[in-house]
Amino acid sequence: MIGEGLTIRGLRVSFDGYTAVDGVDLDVHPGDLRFLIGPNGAGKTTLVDAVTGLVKATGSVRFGTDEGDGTELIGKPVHKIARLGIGRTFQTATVFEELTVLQNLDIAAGAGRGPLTMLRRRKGVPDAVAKALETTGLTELRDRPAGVLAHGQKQWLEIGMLLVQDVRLLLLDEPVAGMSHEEREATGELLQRVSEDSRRTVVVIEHDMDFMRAFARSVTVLHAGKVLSEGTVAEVQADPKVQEVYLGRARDEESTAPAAAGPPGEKPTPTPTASAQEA
Amino acid sequence: MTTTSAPTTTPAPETASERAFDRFRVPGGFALGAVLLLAVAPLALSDFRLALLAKYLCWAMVAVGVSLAWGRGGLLVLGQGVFFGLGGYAMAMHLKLADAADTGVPGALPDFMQLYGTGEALPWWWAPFANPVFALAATVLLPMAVAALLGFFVFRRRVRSAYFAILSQALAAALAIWLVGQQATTGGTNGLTDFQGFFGYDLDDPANQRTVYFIIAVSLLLLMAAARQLFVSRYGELLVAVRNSEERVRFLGYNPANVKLVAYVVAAGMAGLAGALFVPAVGIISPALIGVVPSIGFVIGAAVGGRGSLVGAVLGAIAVAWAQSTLSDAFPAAWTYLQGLLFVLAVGFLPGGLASLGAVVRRNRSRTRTGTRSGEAA
Amino acid sequence: MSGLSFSRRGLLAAASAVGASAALSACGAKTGSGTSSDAAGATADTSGSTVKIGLLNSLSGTMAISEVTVHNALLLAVKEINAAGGVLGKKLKAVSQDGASDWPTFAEKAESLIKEDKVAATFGCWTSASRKAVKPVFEKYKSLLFYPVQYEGLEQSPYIFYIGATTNQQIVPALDYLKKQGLTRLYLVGSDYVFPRTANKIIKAYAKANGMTVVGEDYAPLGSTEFSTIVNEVKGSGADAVFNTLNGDSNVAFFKEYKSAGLTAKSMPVLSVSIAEEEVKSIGTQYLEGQLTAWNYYETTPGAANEKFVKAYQAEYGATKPTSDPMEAAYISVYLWKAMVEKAGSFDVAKVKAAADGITFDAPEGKVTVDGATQHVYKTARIGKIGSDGLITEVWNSGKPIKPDPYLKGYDWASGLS
Amino acid sequence: MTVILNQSFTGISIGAVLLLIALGLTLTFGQMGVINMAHGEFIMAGAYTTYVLQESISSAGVSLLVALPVAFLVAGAMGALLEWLLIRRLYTRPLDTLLVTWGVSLMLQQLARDIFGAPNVQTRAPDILTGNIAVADGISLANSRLFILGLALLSVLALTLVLRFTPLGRRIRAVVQNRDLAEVSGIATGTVDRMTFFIGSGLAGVAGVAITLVGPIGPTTGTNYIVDAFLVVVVGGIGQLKGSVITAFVLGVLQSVLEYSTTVSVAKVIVLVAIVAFLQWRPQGLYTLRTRSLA
Repeated sequence: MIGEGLTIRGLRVSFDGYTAVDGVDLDVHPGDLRFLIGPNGAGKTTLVDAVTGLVKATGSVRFGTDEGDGTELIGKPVHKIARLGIGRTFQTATVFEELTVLQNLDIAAGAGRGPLTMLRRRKGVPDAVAKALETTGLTELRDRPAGVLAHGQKQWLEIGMLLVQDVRLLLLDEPVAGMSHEEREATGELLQRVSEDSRRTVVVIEHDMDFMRAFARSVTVLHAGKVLSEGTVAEVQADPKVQEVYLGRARDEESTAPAAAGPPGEKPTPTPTASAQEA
Repeated sequence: MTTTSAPTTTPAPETASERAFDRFRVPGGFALGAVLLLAVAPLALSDFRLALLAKYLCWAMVAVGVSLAWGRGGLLVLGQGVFFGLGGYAMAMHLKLADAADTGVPGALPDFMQLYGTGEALPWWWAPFANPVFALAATVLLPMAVAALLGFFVFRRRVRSAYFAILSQALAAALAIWLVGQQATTGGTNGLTDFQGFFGYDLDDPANQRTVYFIIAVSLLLLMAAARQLFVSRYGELLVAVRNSEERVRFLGYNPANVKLVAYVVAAGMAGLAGALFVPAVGIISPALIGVVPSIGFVIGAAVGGRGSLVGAVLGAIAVAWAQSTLSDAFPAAWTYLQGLLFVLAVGFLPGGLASLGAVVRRNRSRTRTGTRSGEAA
Repeated sequence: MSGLSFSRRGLLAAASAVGASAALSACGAKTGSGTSSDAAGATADTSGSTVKIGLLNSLSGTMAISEVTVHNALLLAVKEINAAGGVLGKKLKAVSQDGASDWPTFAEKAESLIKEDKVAATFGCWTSASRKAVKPVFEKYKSLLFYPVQYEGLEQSPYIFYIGATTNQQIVPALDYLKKQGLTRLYLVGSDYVFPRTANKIIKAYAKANGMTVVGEDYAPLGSTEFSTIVNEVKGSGADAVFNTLNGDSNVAFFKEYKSAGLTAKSMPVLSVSIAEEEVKSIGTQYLEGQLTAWNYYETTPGAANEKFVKAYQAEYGATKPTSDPMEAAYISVYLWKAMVEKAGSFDVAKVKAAADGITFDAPEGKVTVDGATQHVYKTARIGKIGSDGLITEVWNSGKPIKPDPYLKGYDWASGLS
Repeated sequence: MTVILNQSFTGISIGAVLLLIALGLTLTFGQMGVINMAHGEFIMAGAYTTYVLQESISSAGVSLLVALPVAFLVAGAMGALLEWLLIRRLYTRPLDTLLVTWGVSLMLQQLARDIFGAPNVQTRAPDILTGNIAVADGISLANSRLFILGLALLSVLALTLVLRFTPLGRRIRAVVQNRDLAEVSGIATGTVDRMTFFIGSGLAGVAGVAITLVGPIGPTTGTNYIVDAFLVVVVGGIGQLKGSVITAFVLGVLQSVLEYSTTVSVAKVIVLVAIVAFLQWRPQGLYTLRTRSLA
């Protein structure tokens, strides 16, 4: 079904001879909430980087909407890819710290504005921005500089920025890393709400297996730059290849993972990035 | 890449009461400035002092552009001398040609060309500057075109900000060297000097000198108004966003190169206009105003006064220029130390400049409060 | 919104201001109408028991190296004149302004001296560029400038007295000397600015008329310190001598490179016109011994007047301090002005100018006479050789003071120059 | 043919000076990303060190040799002090560092003026370094330039060895590649920064000693070279010694050939334009450390 959702064929990314993504095929359809999991170094973030034009890649990445056939993304500059309705977040929330929440969202909403609009002062709150404020629950904080927001709120703001962009493909890189339990719940619900719109395709990179099991509609497991397994949460958990990868890893890390014998979802996730971000 | 410049001003929190204050404060301050520049100064100052002020206001005009490009956009524009010089030379070439035409000799060359030139016809690239409209337009458009060209290449390839600063300096050095080398057509180190008239008015007449002052003062006010509009516009917000995180802006579908380019080109145009008005006010334009050192000098005022604050940058530029001309006679050595110290203290320890002193104090007082509040929210 | 109302008000203010300026400019004089000249003249304040004179030198910046020495010489002259009773019974008060090696600053400070301090005359400037920058100011206010440095000629402002040599008192005699020595193939090396370019134009015209050849010509940007290519070219050119118009720091790098290339004063002498005693000290005699210079004065110039000058200067500023041509010219410029004022019996600029012609002074460089028509000075040209002790000793002089000829009108070969 | 050879040799000798003055910057700018405008004043300090030593040691050759290590220590200490006082507070603000160190550079120049006087001072070169060696007919190499070339290559070698094989060098590289990780691994990054700065500035001091053989020694000695030195590192690529080495010689030869065929001024302008064009093609310079830390 080329032309609907994200279609990746034979994607390959290498850095100085090291192949980070090694021939990945992937299809994600609108309305899906796809989780991309895999051990560190599996190529998850690089895959997203390649889709959004941040790193050079070979192969084919197409993204189609209901309005038209998929356009080839490989070779396009970052901002042009973004204008096709593809948005992403980063492991570390990057919002414009010196601007207010409202200003952040307004900028996200305005990529297509003409020069005259740009040179004028913003009047009131655009509808899309008001709606995103509501969806993300940030209405109260809209005049706060984004730099003083709590970690979870920044992630929500980032997602809000993707919403006002009217993004059709959301690529979220570890959105709940470093969040408290309540924040995770709230984020998960937010993601479900967002992906209920059948025009949207959501891809989430995640380490947190509890979070994945609670909210994923489908899962792809990457390992060493290749797709290892794909299916529903239950299917993937039952896949012996997946178990082996995670068991193999767990054996090396016995000290940190005493419950290694269980299925991957029960494995405690040692994520250094997450702990670093809590500061 | 994350931001490379220090956090300077956080945009004013837009609570209702502060907005009302803002509504009063900005036009009020502007009106006060206009009264000071257009009424008080001409009445209170001697012709000589007024002429000096005119010169300082030219620096201030450059500082307005620096405040936009550096203060808002985080682009350290270390080559403003280039644009100041281009504007100045465009104006000076016209005045020289007008003076030559005034001699009544048909086809007369500007005086310095008769001395140092080949004695032949006017170089082709001088000819259009005889037209006042062309020359006036060129004072602003020429610097903008050069900035657009350079900016296009530099920003497009995501050259690191540090490289940009060094390249700007190198460009300033190159232009100065080139101008000095072309003595027959640019006057070399001497620059262009000894102007008789300014669009038909005798520059020796004090009344006309005063008019030049008024033109400069009004231009400065207009530039400040224009810059202020850019600051508060959506573009201004976007510019801060680019400074905060260029990569993030790109993922929102903007091309940050273009965002930066606009600020850079506008700042160049402002420097060009300043250079053009400097010529009738001071009576000279020379390569000495273009090289690396003057180009850094254009930044110091904005740094001291506060790069993120328009008024701070303008007052800083005027204050530094004033200090230089008053202190350097009495204490030439001490002034050099002071100048160095100003850079170290203003940029190193008070990146918001003097304009941020109040805000720094306020922030320190309210830090505990903000801390608790964001804690609650989390 | 406030942004809009703000802009509207800004425009209003601007519009009214433009109206105001238009009204003002209506009163201003048009070019060539001649009405302005009466208004612009400045009057010196000579009413009190002291008279102010302005000293305009770069005390900071790149030119300070040279200009501070001139400043010192000027102060010495003022001190001596005051000790001897002043001028017309009034003591002189020197007001120093720093030109900061920046031409627009020179113009600003000149105006400040004339308008704010109301000085009777101003002494100073070094580079041609600074002189060109202040020239309109002195002409506008009809105030006098005494300029102490050798320069490229082709100038004759009614309000400037040129106390240093013009080209026919330095460059032309130097060429005469080289010709006489049989050094007819010249290589020209200079800094890239007015003086060297004009000097080289003259040299080329002279060479053409006198059977000499210019085998090469190179300019280095001011302050340039990389001379390997130029020296390489000089070496391969087969020239008899180098005519050097480099300025400042560049000389150091040039001569170090010159020696490294194996070129010597014997194999290919260099005749320099911008290297005086002070510069010799900073380049090093190791590199300069035996090379030639062209000036009107050396520290070693014989005569009682010079002995007195050198002694007084070293007593004031230190026994190791050398004296040089520009310093001497600055020193005598104050004395020449004093003589003019005394002859005129007034500080009035017009009267001083009228009294200038024929004023003589027994200067350290020998007798000098003011030429009223050109406002230059008759000076004796002297070619010197740099010794191992850092002093320059005269090897040739023009025998008598040469009449100044800034436009080289008395030289047939120079007819096409200006 | 002679001309081409001659200009190539001249170019190499220009390149040797460029390399030596840029070498310290490959550490402080290249490795640490600090734009230190006062680097030129460390060169000046090295030159004045030579002058001061010559006042007390009469033999020009001995004093020059003694000056090399002493200038390294003097300039290095100045650099370490500057790092400790100012630069370490500004690591997250590279552009501000540029302006702050420019201010420092102004003050150091004035300090030199106050101590040594505004005029240039002179040093004597040992006789052996004022001569030249004839390579072929009409082609000769100045001994001073050969000395500088040797000194530059020796310094490159020493720096490479230090970075590769000493514990300090390993720490420096560790901090450059991943500051956080280095810190977590127990490396005192503050001390390493100071040491890096010490070595980088010290190399500027050594360059200052060499400069006395070819150029003037005065308060503005450093500023004459600083922009050129930065351009070498920019074109060579951040963090790569070999990039700077190649660039210095290429720029030297380019400059020399252009000077020969045009004028010095035009040559300078063309070289600068060429650099801008080159950075279009390779914005990261000739060689670059590839990392994926883009976001």
